[in-house]
Amino acid sequence: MSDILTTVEDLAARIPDGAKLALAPDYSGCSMATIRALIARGVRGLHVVGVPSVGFQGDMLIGAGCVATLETAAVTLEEYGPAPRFTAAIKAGTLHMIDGTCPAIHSGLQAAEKGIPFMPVRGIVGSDLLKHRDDWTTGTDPFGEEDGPIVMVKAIRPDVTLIHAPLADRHGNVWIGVRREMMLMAHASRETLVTADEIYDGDLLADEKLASGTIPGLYVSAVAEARNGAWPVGLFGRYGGDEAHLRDYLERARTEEGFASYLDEFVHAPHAHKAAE
Amino acid sequence: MSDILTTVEDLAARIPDGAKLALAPDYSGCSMATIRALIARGVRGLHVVGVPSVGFQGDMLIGAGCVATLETAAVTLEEYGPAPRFTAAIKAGTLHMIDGTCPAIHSGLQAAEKGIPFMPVRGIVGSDLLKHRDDWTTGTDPFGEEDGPIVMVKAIRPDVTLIHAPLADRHGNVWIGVRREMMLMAHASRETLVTADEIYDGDLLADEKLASGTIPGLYVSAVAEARNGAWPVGLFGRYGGDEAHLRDYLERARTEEGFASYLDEFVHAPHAHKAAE
Amino acid sequence: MNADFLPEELLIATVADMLAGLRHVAVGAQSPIPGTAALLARARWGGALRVSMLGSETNSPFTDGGRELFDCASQGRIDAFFLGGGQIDGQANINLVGIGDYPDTKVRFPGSFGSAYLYFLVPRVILFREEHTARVLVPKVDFISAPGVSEESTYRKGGPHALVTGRCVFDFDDTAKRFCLQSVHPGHTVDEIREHTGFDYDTPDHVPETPAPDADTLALLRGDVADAVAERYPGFAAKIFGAANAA
Amino acid sequence: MNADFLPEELLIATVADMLAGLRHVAVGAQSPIPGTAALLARARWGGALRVSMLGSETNSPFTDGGRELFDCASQGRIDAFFLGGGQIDGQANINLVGIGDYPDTKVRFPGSFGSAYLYFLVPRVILFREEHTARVLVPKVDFISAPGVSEESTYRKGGPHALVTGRCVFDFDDTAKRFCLQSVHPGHTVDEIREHTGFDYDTPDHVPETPAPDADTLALLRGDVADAVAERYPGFAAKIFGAANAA
Repeated sequence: MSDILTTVEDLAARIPDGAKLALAPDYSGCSMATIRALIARGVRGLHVVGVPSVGFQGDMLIGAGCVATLETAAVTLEEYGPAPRFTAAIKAGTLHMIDGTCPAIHSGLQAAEKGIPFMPVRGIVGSDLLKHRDDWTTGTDPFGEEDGPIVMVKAIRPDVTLIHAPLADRHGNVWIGVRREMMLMAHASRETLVTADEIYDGDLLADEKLASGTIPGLYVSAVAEARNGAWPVGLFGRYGGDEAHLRDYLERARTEEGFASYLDEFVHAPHAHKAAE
Repeated sequence: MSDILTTVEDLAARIPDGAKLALAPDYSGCSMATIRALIARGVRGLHVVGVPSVGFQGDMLIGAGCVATLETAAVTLEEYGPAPRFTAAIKAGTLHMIDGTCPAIHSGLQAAEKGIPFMPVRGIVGSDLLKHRDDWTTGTDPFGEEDGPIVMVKAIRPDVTLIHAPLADRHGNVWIGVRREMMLMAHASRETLVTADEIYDGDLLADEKLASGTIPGLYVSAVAEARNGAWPVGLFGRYGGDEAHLRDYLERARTEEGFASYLDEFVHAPHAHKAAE
Repeated sequence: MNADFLPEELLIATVADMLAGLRHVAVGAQSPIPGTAALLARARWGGALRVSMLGSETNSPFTDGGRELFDCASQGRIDAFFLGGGQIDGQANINLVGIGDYPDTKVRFPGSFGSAYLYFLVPRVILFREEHTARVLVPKVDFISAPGVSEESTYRKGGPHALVTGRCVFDFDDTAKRFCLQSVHPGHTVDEIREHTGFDYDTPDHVPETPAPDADTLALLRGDVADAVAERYPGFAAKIFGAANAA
Repeated sequence: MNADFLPEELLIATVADMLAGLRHVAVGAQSPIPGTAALLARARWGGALRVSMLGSETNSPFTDGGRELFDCASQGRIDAFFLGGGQIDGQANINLVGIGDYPDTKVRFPGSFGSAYLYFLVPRVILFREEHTARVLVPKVDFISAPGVSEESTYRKGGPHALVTGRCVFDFDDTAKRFCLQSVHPGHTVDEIREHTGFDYDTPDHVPETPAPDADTLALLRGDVADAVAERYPGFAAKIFGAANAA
């Protein structure tokens, strides 16, 4: 099964225009290497699902005009402040927003994981979020133990999950440790594409300690080695974000021209997206 | 938090008569040491939930008259054949059976884990199981994408989960590796009681490899060291079942007298339940 | 009975044939013949078939606990699974609960396990029961753990593909919603099948003999596959392949 | 302003007081003052309080991915949580989405995160927003990310406990469904609060000053707690405790 190993460019080629693409937050596993390759190949019309929020990946894809719809509980760059290209796109009215809340996104993915059409979720009743979602509704407890309404969310089944992980092996197994939102994403999605800092020489499922934090290859379509592939974002337990680079990004991304210069330098220039290696 | 460490007898004392008690199958983590202590203390009226099936733990508790209700997808001793005291209790009509199916038990526990009153489950429609469950019903997809009925199961919230694990630490963290049905049980239950082959000298959550297979102490009420505590059943990744002992059990448990002699020898005799150490 | 192979080897090879071209087959606990068949199929197709054996520490790919098999099936990622039954009837209903008027069963079986779910979600469910008697193959099961067929409106992505017994292979006809005798194992007869089957089924004019495993298949089975089986079912592997290899 | 402590230290000590007697408090990402308050509360009560800081690798007890915090809250295992808001109104509704007519917001905030859920499930939700202006504390939020109060029939186990700002502490009165001014921070006045608050609230005849942290609290805060905070919020820890310890 060693044909599961491929290149970052191939991963980007496997994400079609218009795909429903699940992405993890900056504190989880972000395949920034593939995000750059996706922008380089000019992907269009993505429906990005932030699980449950999205950070630099989302801001860059939005800025590069790759995103038609954004479904998320938040766009957050954490301590770096507001996301500039997201904010600009909202102001320009070029982005279709599907505003959600974290547990509803997890539950929608869990519904897809279980192959059921919907799942009940606590809370939300009385939130204006509910008014704008035709994929959320309210019902009642069929066992009659509660009188009040309960929100039910439709299953969220992404076409593709794209993540970065510390380790993956030649069987397609991917070690994600306690960052199990990526496990849920892989289960819920039709395909999962992965970059990994390191190709593990062996079978991650054969090591009892590693196995418990591993997404089985069963769910994984392709893996590419990308050393430091989350750069300039950090990777849990491995490395922090590149603060100087991210501040430079934020400064440039305040304007469309500045953002274009960032893309020219770090995405479109030959081999630019490998700059971190 | 070192007061989380206690004795097997104390664990047994913490399981009140009439408790809804979640137990794992023989291939997962069975605290046989505590089962013996429970029988020794004469617990009565338990509602045992097999997650999703139950083996020797169930047969022994039933034989000793501890169980009023058994909710499970199966009673299985795997290669050892039919469960003798379970079969006898069914014939005698002394056991209230709630027959289920594995995924419905998992989904009922996941509903409790999420604090929601019910969860939809695929399949089951047309099974006679459905006729006998007032905690299962059928409904329809609220989003109207499917015409047919879908089964909805009520949340299963055990009072106590009782498990055995290879490792636990003084913070109450419990390493269960890939046997995550025990994680679900702990999340869904009000209390979780644990025996462990070994007390880990440190913090299981502080080791990134171990953390991903660890139930956080947040969910765990008490831990007792019980070396070989799954005996005579096996423990995943550690040791197999004691085949000679289990065959002896099966032979004796064919009759009530034989079963009583087994209990006399391995449960009621002074320090009998520590025989394996 | 052909002396060149054991009856179990015929069953293994027969079931393995039913797994041709699939991507992923899962095998439940305590299923040595289906499990061996899956490993044989994998060996035959150069590892392209993924085999998930429940309870096996080296062939289980699952890391999300007991629920994962079921979730995985519902995601459409499992192509074939095996079910048995204390009773099986002519509409492919299976009974894993007991004989008699539930809950007052005269004979109690272990329980339904995941049958009431997997039967709906795995496209190719192979019913496997070595004992072929009128006691097992009944006109109507006393308790439907899992129904063989469903109404049109029911969400159902899978169901019975075939029924393999110690005497024959039945095909399940989705349209007629009944079994059809497909082949009779060497040493058995069409009349004998009729005599020992409690349910009604179709019999074509010509019923072939179940094909014997060829030499390559037997070599594969008794070599690499036997070694792999020994990890999960040491007793079974010793009994079958010890005998076969000694023969 | 009392020169013996920083305004942030007052806020930290004030919030820590609200966590007395609890078993488990969770703190969201980017919440340095609430996070420090939780660590102070834990230090003060000898570790009996469990503190779960999201995004912290040493204080997060979660091993089941992003959903676990929410599941855990719904299980009743989290006693207190903190929420903020781009806008907060007099019924304790919070807006984390934007200003203007959604979806055409003039000012866009990051989004609702888990507020629409946790506000219903955590018994003691402390609203925290340092900026105390009529721009933030409005008569009616433009978008309700999460409502402060619900109808009787709604399943709701939690809700607003208090609102802590840079100028004062408001208590939330569950019966009246409105805020009541509880204390005014040293250096601020009741009239000033009125001037900078866009919503209507109750004011008792006597409004005390928010109690200053005592010497033991400050010592604990600037010692062990500062070290623990530095792991999660190095910049914040350096700014506050560097300054406080140098003072």
